[in-house]
Amino acid sequence: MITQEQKEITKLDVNKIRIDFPILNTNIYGHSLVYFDNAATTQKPNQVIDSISDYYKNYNSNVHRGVHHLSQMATDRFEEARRTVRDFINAESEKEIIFTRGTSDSINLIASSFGKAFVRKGDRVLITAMEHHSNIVPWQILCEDREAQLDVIPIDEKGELIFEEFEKLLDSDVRILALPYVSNSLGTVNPVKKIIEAAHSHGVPVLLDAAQAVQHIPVDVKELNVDFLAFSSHKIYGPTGMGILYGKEEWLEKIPPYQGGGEMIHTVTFEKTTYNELPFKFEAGTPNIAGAIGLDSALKYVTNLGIDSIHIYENKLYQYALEKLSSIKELTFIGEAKERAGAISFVIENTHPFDVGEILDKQGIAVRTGHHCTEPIMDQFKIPGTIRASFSFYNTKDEVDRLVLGLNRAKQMLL
Amino acid sequence: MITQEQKEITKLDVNKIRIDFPILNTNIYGHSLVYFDNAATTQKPNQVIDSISDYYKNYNSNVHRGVHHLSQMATDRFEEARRTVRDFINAESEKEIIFTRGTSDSINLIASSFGKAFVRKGDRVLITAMEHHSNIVPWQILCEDREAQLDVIPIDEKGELIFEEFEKLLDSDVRILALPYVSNSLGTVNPVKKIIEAAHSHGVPVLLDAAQAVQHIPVDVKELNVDFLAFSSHKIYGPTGMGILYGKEEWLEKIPPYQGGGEMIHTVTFEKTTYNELPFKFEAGTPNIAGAIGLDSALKYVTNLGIDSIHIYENKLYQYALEKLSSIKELTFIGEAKERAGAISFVIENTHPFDVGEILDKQGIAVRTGHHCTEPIMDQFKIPGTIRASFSFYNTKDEVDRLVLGLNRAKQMLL
Amino acid sequence: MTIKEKQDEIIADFSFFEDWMDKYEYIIQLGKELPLIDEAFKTDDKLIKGCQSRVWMHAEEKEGKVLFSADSDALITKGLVSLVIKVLSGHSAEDIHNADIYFIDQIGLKSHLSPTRSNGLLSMLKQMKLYALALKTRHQLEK
Amino acid sequence: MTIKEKQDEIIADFSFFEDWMDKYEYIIQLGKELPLIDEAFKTDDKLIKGCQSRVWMHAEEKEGKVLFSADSDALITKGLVSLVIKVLSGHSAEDIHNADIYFIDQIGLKSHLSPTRSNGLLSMLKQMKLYALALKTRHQLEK
Ligand SMILES: Cc1ncc(COP(=O)(O)O)c(C=O)c1O
Ligand SMILES: Cc1ncc(COP(=O)(O)O)c(C=O)c1O
Repeated sequence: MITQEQKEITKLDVNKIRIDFPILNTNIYGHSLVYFDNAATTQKPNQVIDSISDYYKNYNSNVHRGVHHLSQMATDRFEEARRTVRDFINAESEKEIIFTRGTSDSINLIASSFGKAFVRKGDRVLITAMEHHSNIVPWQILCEDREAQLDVIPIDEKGELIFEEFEKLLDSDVRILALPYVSNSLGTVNPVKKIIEAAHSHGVPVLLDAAQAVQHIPVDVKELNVDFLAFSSHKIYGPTGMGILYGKEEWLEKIPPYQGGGEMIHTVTFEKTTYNELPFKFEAGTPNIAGAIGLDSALKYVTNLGIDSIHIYENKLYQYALEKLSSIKELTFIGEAKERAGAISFVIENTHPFDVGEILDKQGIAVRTGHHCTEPIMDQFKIPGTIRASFSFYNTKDEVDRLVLGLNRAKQMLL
Repeated sequence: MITQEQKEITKLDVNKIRIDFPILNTNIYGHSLVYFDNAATTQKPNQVIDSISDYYKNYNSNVHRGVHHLSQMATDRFEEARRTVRDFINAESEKEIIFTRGTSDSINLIASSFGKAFVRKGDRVLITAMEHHSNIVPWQILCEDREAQLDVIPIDEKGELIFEEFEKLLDSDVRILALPYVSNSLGTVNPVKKIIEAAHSHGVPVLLDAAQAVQHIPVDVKELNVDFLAFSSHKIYGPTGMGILYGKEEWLEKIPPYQGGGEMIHTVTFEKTTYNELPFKFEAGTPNIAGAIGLDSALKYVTNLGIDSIHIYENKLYQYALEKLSSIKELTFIGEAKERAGAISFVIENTHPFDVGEILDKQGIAVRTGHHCTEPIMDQFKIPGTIRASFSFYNTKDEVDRLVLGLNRAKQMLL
Repeated sequence: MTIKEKQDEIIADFSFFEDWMDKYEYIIQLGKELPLIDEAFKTDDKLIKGCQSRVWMHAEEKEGKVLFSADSDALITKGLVSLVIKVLSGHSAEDIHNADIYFIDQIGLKSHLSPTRSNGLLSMLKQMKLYALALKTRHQLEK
Repeated sequence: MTIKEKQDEIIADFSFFEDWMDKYEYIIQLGKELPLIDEAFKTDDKLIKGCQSRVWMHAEEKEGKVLFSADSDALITKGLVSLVIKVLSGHSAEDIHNADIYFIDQIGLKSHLSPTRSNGLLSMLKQMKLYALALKTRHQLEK
């Protein structure tokens, strides 16, 4: 139920917003760009682009330990970014915010360091059948190294987790559960609060892959009571090469460092090295300073629009797209979970997704086709891939209409 | 011996070059900035800054596997960057160029993956007494995991490797030798060609930490016959969050992947995952696309000036600085190797480096003070740290004179 | 027609089309017309790697000429395969191996295909030339 | 003088200086004047973490007043320590614990110290307040 107040805040002025994103004016083969590949990466507002240039033009310097003014400025802004992230996900402390290269890097960090500390021969690690490869392969590598077992919570034909099966898999041999908040290929929003509670009741910590969540729905790590959470800057309007790992302080204290190098040490001798305190213990080497500063601007941009407003606006657009796409009778949705966000996947009878994607491209419409790094889902649905349209707050109903027109044209040509 | 031709190419027009670097116009406490902290990170020319903005404004998109035009453009430019790196260090093939987050990330990758494949209980790993922490800690972690032994090649009081000691340490238990091309705190340029030959004659592969080399001297991996080489974009005029790992194809084929995720796989099922070919096998997750594009511009900028010309110009400036600094009688150089580049470290009798650095800063002069992430060197020289001035081709003799003036002022205040 | 003449013909054909949609219509039409490969040949060892879509290709030699046939699960890919087969099929192994293939660049296909697709096209070409090379070498050995 | 008054005095002192070099001259002067800590107290457990330079601090209580003494291997650090000691030393544990320390910000020191230095200063302050808190708690328990 949407209250009056919520109705007010849904009034995002999309035309005004679009001015902030220079790339949206691009022409592709003579058509104005319709960018529906937001789940792969989002576009960047001028605010983000300018903050990066500003950094390089005015106060570029290596951070921490510097004695000079530029280093001070860079350090201040870099650490401000950490506090911005802390506030954005409502973490308890900035010690819980680790800067990484991206979601994949964050997950690898946990798989490796948590694995080293807690996963032993015969233990089990739980993931779901709707993972992105980035939340499969690190655990496979861990389980192979440790002779542990990787178990998979199945999904039903709608693309929802089968909760009863999950509960059956939960027992005292499970060391950690890793799952996506929102699926990147099906759009499924998992009932993570309930899942985390169930896992915790068996003493199992949970890592949330929030790569497709933070840009669409409000995420509050305290309310979720989640143990680890990972996301990528480039999917939430920030720069590439930058990611976040949130971890509860008590967990981060318990697990060993991941990489070795500058920054993450306290003292080094050849005999014995002691590690720095959180969050630096997990940040080896010169960090992506411009990346942090750009992410800071991106999160401020999103906060300024209001993540609630974004959620409401995008949800409306999502429903509109579902309705319009349904008018194409050869179209089958892949993923029909009750709660969905971000991406819509579908196939068109007797056509190959790749062909459809290419013809859409020639009409200026950017979608993604293929397995979306979720091959096991494609295997389950017995398809080579899907066409995926994924949305942002800068997309419009007109653009959805152009997608539907484009699909009809593709159908005409291919069938 | 400098030939006539070399004399010609030394004529870098530093005034023209400085226009490319907007930050060099900054005022610090009313003084124009003298930036002598180049070993920590270099400043960026407009060419680099603009290429990043241009990417985000005109063709930002996730790379590889995309069916649409923007993705094509981004992929082309991203892979062009890889070829630029290949040519810059004269690698055989772009398969040998792995994009990482920085030197530390590159070294960690090798310590972990090479370690997994080749380092067993009782084996030995060789490093030197002049390592940056980033080339110590990853090997310590590896050796602890594998119950291997870390051996250290000592240096003499001039800051040069003791070759005879190195030869004594070389035997068939050594699995790998890791060492810096140029020391970041002493400026020592190691005779790496000779060292690599000696190591190879015992069948020991070599990793070169070239973080302080590639921006100062021509580096040719084929001529060096080096097995692995690591460097950071941000130290060679490129963006932060970006690094390079070069590895001989035969070695990279032999070692397992490091991180798991998107990009680095060929096919994924829950039972069995097969890995992508080189270089993608080592690149998990969305890469730092803007980082690669910025690095591409940076290397083109450096190539355009000519790395030989840079080397000659910087060397002149280095010698000038040595001479001028020698005029301060309370000053002692730390590191007096015959061959040096990049950084000059020193201490001033009865003053703390930290105090000197702070007073220089107030005069607009940025140097670094402390242990420069090389604590073992400080322990060997029994000092708490040094003052380090490190140079770039955009620095001038006038700036060196300002440093000397600034040091004299600091001396006055502190003594 | 020589390989060169065939390429020039395709280039001429494509120059008639004003926009990319028309070019694609044409490519798709070619795809629909491509004689299907014998189902017996649609095996994994005939599969060409490097495509989002799958391509099977079979080659055989008859009376000194190499004949290619192919199929794909995607129609545009099939059309592209068809173009390449048009150009190369029916020539001697020697000619195929030495052929300079320029029509893809000239009709602007390369820069307008998705990277995956153009990689696929390139690996297909490579495969065909490799096959020709293998035949050529065998002929030389037999001499 | 109260802690507040002492801070205001320092702020007034600093307002005379036109540029940062003069401020530093003054801080260094203070450093040179700081009464040295008893060598016996320069032990690892008196060492304060978080500095590029090292700071040893000793505290004791006399007649209801907390007295701090300190030393550092760096002169500017010593000067800064001296400022903080000037402000806090000689007050009751209660007052020290409750004190609002604003002079560092007001004289612009915080934004002009290198991050390492200002972190060092902050951890020093924290240490002093912690010591005061410990004393205060002991007093309350003794009551
Ligand atoms: C010799 C050397 N190695 C490694 C590094 C680490 O580089 P990064 O911090 O970019 O990972 C540095 C940089 O300080 C260095 O000077
Ligand atoms: C659900 C999910 N997890 C993880 C990732 C990996 O993110 P990155 O490529 O930024 O590391 C993605 C991005 O494609 C994703 O959608």
